[in-house]
Amino acid sequence: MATELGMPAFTNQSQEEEPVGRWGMVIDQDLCTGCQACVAACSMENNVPIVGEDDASYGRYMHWIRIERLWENTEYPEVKMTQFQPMLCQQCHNAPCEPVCPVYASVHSMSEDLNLQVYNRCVGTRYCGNNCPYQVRSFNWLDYQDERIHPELVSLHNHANPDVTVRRRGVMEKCTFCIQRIHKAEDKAKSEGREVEDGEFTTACAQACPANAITFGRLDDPESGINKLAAANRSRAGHALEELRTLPRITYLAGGV
Amino acid sequence: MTTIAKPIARPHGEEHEDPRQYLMHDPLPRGQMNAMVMESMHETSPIFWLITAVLAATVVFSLGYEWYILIMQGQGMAGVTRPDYWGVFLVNTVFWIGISHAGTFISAILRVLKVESRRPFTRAAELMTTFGLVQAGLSIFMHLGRVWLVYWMFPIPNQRTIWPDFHSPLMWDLMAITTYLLCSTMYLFLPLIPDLAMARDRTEGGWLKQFYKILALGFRGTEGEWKNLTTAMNIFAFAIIPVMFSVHTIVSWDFAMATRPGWNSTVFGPYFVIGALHSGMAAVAIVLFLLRSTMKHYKYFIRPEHFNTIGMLMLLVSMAWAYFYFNDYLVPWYGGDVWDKLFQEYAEKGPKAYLWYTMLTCNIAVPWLILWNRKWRETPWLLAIAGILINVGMYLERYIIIPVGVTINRMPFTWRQYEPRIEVPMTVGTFAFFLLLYMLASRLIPLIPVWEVQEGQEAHLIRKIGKAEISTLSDME
Amino acid sequence: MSEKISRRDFLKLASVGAATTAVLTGCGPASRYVQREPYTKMPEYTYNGLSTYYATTCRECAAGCGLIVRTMQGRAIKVEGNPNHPVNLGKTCARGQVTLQGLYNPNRVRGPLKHKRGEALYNEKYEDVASNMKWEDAFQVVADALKSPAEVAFLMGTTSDHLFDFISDLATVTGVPAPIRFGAASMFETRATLSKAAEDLFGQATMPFFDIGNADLVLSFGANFLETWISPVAYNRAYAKMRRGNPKVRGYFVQFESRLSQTAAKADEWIPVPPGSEGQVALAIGRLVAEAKGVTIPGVFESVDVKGVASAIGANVETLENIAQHILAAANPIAVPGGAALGMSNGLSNAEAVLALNALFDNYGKPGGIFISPLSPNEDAYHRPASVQEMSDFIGQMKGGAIKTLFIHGVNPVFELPKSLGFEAALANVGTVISFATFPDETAVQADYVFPDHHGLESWGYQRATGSTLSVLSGAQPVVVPFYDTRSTVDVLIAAMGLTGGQASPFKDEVEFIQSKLANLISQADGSFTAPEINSFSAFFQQHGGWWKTTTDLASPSATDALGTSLEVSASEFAGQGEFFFVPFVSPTLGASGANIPWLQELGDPNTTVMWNTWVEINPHTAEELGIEDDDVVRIVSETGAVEASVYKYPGIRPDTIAMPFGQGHTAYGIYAQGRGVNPADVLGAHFNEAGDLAFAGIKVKVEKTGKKRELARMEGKLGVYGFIEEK
Amino acid sequence: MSEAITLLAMFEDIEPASEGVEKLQQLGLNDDDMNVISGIPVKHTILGRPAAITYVSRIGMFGAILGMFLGIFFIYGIPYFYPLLVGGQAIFPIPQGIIITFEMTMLGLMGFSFLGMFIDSGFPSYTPKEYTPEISDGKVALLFSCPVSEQEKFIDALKNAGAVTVAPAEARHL
Repeated sequence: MATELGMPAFTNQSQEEEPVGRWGMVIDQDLCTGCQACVAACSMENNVPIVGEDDASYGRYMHWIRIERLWENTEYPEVKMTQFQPMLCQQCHNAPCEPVCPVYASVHSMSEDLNLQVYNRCVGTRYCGNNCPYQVRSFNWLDYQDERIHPELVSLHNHANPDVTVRRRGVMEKCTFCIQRIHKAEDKAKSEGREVEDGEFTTACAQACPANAITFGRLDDPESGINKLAAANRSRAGHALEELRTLPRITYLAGGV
Repeated sequence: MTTIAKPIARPHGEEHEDPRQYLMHDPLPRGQMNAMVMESMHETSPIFWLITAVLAATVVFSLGYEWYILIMQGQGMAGVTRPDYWGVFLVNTVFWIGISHAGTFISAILRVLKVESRRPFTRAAELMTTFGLVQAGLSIFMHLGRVWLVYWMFPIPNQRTIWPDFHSPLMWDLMAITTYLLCSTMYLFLPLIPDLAMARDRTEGGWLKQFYKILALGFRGTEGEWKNLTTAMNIFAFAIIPVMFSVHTIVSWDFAMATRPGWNSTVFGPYFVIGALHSGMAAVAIVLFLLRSTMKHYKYFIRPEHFNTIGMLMLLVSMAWAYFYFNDYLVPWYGGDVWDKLFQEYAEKGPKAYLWYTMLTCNIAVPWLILWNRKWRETPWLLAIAGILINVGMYLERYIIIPVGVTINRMPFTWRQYEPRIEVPMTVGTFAFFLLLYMLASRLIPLIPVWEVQEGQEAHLIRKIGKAEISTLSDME
Repeated sequence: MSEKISRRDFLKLASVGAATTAVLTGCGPASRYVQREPYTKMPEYTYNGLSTYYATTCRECAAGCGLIVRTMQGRAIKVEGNPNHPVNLGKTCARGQVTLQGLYNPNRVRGPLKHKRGEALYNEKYEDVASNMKWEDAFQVVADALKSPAEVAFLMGTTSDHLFDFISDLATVTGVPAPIRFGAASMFETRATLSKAAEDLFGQATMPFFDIGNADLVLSFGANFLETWISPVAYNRAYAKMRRGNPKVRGYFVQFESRLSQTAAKADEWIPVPPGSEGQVALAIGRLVAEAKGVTIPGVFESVDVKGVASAIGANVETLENIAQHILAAANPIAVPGGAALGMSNGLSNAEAVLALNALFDNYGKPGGIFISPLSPNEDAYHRPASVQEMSDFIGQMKGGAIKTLFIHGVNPVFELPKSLGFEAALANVGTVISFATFPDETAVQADYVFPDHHGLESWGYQRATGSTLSVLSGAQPVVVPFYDTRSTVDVLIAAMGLTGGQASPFKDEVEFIQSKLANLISQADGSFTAPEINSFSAFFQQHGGWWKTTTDLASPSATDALGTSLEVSASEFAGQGEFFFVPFVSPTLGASGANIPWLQELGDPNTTVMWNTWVEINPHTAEELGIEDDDVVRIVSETGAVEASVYKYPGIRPDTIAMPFGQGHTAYGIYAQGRGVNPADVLGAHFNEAGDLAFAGIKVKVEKTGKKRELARMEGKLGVYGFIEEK
Repeated sequence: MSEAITLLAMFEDIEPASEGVEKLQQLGLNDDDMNVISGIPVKHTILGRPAAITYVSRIGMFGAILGMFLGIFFIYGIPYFYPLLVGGQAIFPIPQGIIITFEMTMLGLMGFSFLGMFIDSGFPSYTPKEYTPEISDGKVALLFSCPVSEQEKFIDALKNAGAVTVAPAEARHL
């Protein structure tokens, strides 16, 4: 049965030849201006809550995508900031977050080759967050969206996206590659009896990015935009923390060169 | 036989140490020992009940009420945050599981090795195992974000016939801890049966009589019953040792399996096991000191010789721990992986460095300085202090590995410090709960396995060979 | 949009529904109202149905980006960029994305109300005060004011151009004075200086258009065009094009600025120059380039002493020579003036020096060079917002009591103008202050009447888009029915004119007025669309989100002799005795007016990653000298005032400079804005440059320790970013 | 033989008790008709009695096998019926299998040994039994049944062997 589903029997999949993957993203750090449009877009699309100043300053911000920057040199006047780096779930194929979940709340989607986070399965062991080398999983430490605790949200919730669950306390969440948009596009394609084409839709962050630093598309289509882009910039292309061999689905194009 | 161990004239007088300082050579009639144990259970001072009340109140408020808050408000009441997803609750878990290891170690391993001086305090240690595991389990539940759904981790086809995922170290952990808890409880109960029967025979009426009667299961002591009992105890003594090792190894794997710098280490398994014994032994020393100084007549049962034994084990384990810690430290340090180096540097030079130094002092310096001397080993209060310090050190060790260690990950942008919040009262609560259980137990069940003591005394004798009196052991088992 | 019910009606009906569920279950009308519940309370097994998409225009700033708003069952769900819109081509900035949180903000003015000046518009629990007027009475109030047209004044924001046109027409008809427009954004963009410089050099007071996208070398003199400058989305796109548009050449980018701004962070070279020296630097570079070219030094560059400039900015001559070499190597270089460089006493000459540099590059009207922004359709001339000097003149009028009634729409001068100008005090001499504010901001609090206008997403209108190569008239239409009992200001004025007894408005309502403004576009050629008659045309106009020419009409600047005329760039003067230059800048995430939007507050500033508060950027070395640590609260004392804020030891700033973001420090404006951070405008003095723009960077301040400490909410972990080992 | 009587002989210590056993055996009493009740386990060789048969270990073995199969089911059966893929892990992993199987085996072994102890000794039983509390005070009781006609001879024999008392044992509530 397992093998019928095309699943590895007694071997670890990562020991076989690398699967291509289905959905991917290319982020050009040379173009990213750190403008935070992607963060805002993601939060509005996915009902990501705000946590307020105190919790935010303690590191509990819920951003599904954050823009990192470090310092290459802090000595004035040779000060140099590293290129802005949007950091979001890399949708690893060998996701370290998945096997450690005791209740299958963090599983791998075989059809989309994405890391799924099943909110209503999550019991909140937070092992996945601990085990994510990219630290892109955010936990609902408190009921940030409960209108009884935050009455000011009653009117704000009018713009909540009906396609995305509003999470309550005690569950882990993370970037989903806007899976609700993926499904919408796939349903449409299915009803028209065709495959989803590359560029037919895109994620909220890629859609907003003013500098077009983020590109989303089909990984398994050699003619797709992201594959072309990565090929054209092979010298700059790379994965985050490649040495861990998590096989991320996001390719970063180095900036400043 | 008992008749042989009568006092005999000693030609060279004082220069011979009196063999009767050893419990096994200082036998009392069984009936008298029974009476002493029963009395120690029944004679309680008001201070005892006062302390019990205080502990109970602490449990209710700082464990019960705070936990209610935690559940209703969410884990945010605790100090956990990104990247410190794990906090003090898991420190407590590891710590209590560590404490629980002493019981099995002493009662199983020493029983298998026929170390005679174990006899009077096996049960005291086994109780620590059971009650410690209770605290460990509670701490895991406190840690969960949605503890009301914890049954999703049980191996039953819960919602939509989804079973738990046995790929996850947490599931191994669950299985191991459950096994360990069940088995150690049974193992606690088996040798208790004859003593319960004894207590039953010495209790007149009242609910206590019923209590003992029910628990004693109608044990009389016929040959068949003894045979079954000893067989079962032997099976347990051998089988529970690998379980004990597996439990703490698996606990360590919760960390070692993670793709985190500093955690992903192959030595973690034995390192954690030894750490567990380190804190466990020390805890036994503390408990023995408390029992000896609070319980009536226990000065007869628990003697310097036993502290000596414990002390030697503590010293031994402390050296082993140092060895493993050095392993765990040296290899990444020499290997020079940048993340591992940062992990170590953060512990040594980071804002929490003082914890690191305290840990090393308590875990290595203290035992090595105090426990090398037999006189000091046989001084109960000194051993108790050493035990307390070692436990502090071991707690800090876990604290450094978990909340301090997780600060260092491969995304420096997220490095933050962790400060416990509601964990503090709840940790106090677990300690109070442990003590409370122990104190109540000390009123209900004989903490001294009288029949084992007697068995030992039957088996011991002093023979005069040449000029010296040699204490020997006859094989009766 | 069919249902025409207000929130309050809905509540009534909902309660009825609750009372008689049995009857109403499944009934069409009832379910229609019930759908207004937010989806957070959605019953299980509910199918979402289909979304409706409406094209409209973003009103968060004056850029006029086209939006497509996804609505579902009468609620705006998501903002997306309009892919066909020439300004943003389907992209949005963060402020555009969260404009929904303005629409559904917990604190809005819910209806027309009269209140005592200074009284808050919500209680301690941030519950809005109820509307206490009927709109009919509101019309009467406005009408009474309009009866004496000479004594009224209109103060407007930089958005909603249709309202501006309406009032301008009103001015010609009824003789009310022409409206004055102002905005903090334009204040920090120093638009007046730019257009004055353009006037001096091109003989045309206009907004220059900098074709960064086609340049391969960008020298930006303080222009923070990646943050909030003029049209952020368009310039972000241009930046991307400059970097990667040409696969062979990656554009090179040098930023001259006293602090490492978000824009400077993306530059290949950041030259930290002291505020006000940018013009000098430009001239020096020009001279070096001319020398390297071997041409005769143009008059404008003759007088400059390169070594002196180099030492003045603390750099060595090689740095400037390298840049000169880059310029020579570049095919089409461009120099962009802006930001703090122009907000100086010598701001105008700075701007002109930089434009002269472009003349040396000979890129006027060439790709990758400088153009004159095209006028929008139905625009007669470039109307720039009032400079702060003009505002202070206006405040003078108010003080003088010449103004009996002041109408304020879409601007928050009490917060945005420097305290030293005394706008708030001047309001005392104004008989009646009528605010059309959507949000309970500081100015609305100081008004006698608040007649709330719709939120941008609830209203009709159009916006003249800047920052595009095309001539664009961006159209706005309601995407949802008004959430509260608000009225479009145009409608209010139309109704009021009917009541004055004087001349009634020729228009039935706002839409009719807008159609009248579109009428002349039907006949125009090379438009994005056309239609036989006005109704279908305006329908298309809303559907496409605007109307624009399909062919660019960027005008080339009439090449005057920018190089010949000798230009004296005087050293900038600084007011105040302090030892530090003070550089206020518009917060890249909040913008000038985003403080009431929760998600903007939670966005980390790109450079400091600080959220939710105001910080002071101080160079670590300076902080060490002053004995200041991170998060220490310091007092910034200028000649006119003082503010207290927490310190961020920021490596990317000159040791002699401190900087502070503008946007926080509200005393009203809702639950998310009030009492957060401080407003740097409180320490700015009333000093202007030759063009009348505020010399906001032209002051020096003292830094005093307060001994207090207040932790800044930063997204970054300090341990990892700045190291965990204490060097002591 | 004719109707039997159950007697309970009390001894101060093990040695006389073992002699008593010997006497009874000499008097031709079957080993199954006597039983020694003591406060501590006494090896059967000391008493010169046949080894008591216990099934505890066998029941334990059975439990171990049962547990092992349960463990194998957990780790391989469940993913077979409900396959869910997690990153980088095989559906049927061997190392995890070893861990889970080990734990379950041990649990089965010990759980069933415990149970076996109950079953084999007929615990819990609260019915009246021949017993006296002195036993848990260190005395050793020799419980045996002999024909009524010959009880005198048995009693004398045990008295000689050093029995303190030899009295008809009446079953009493423990």
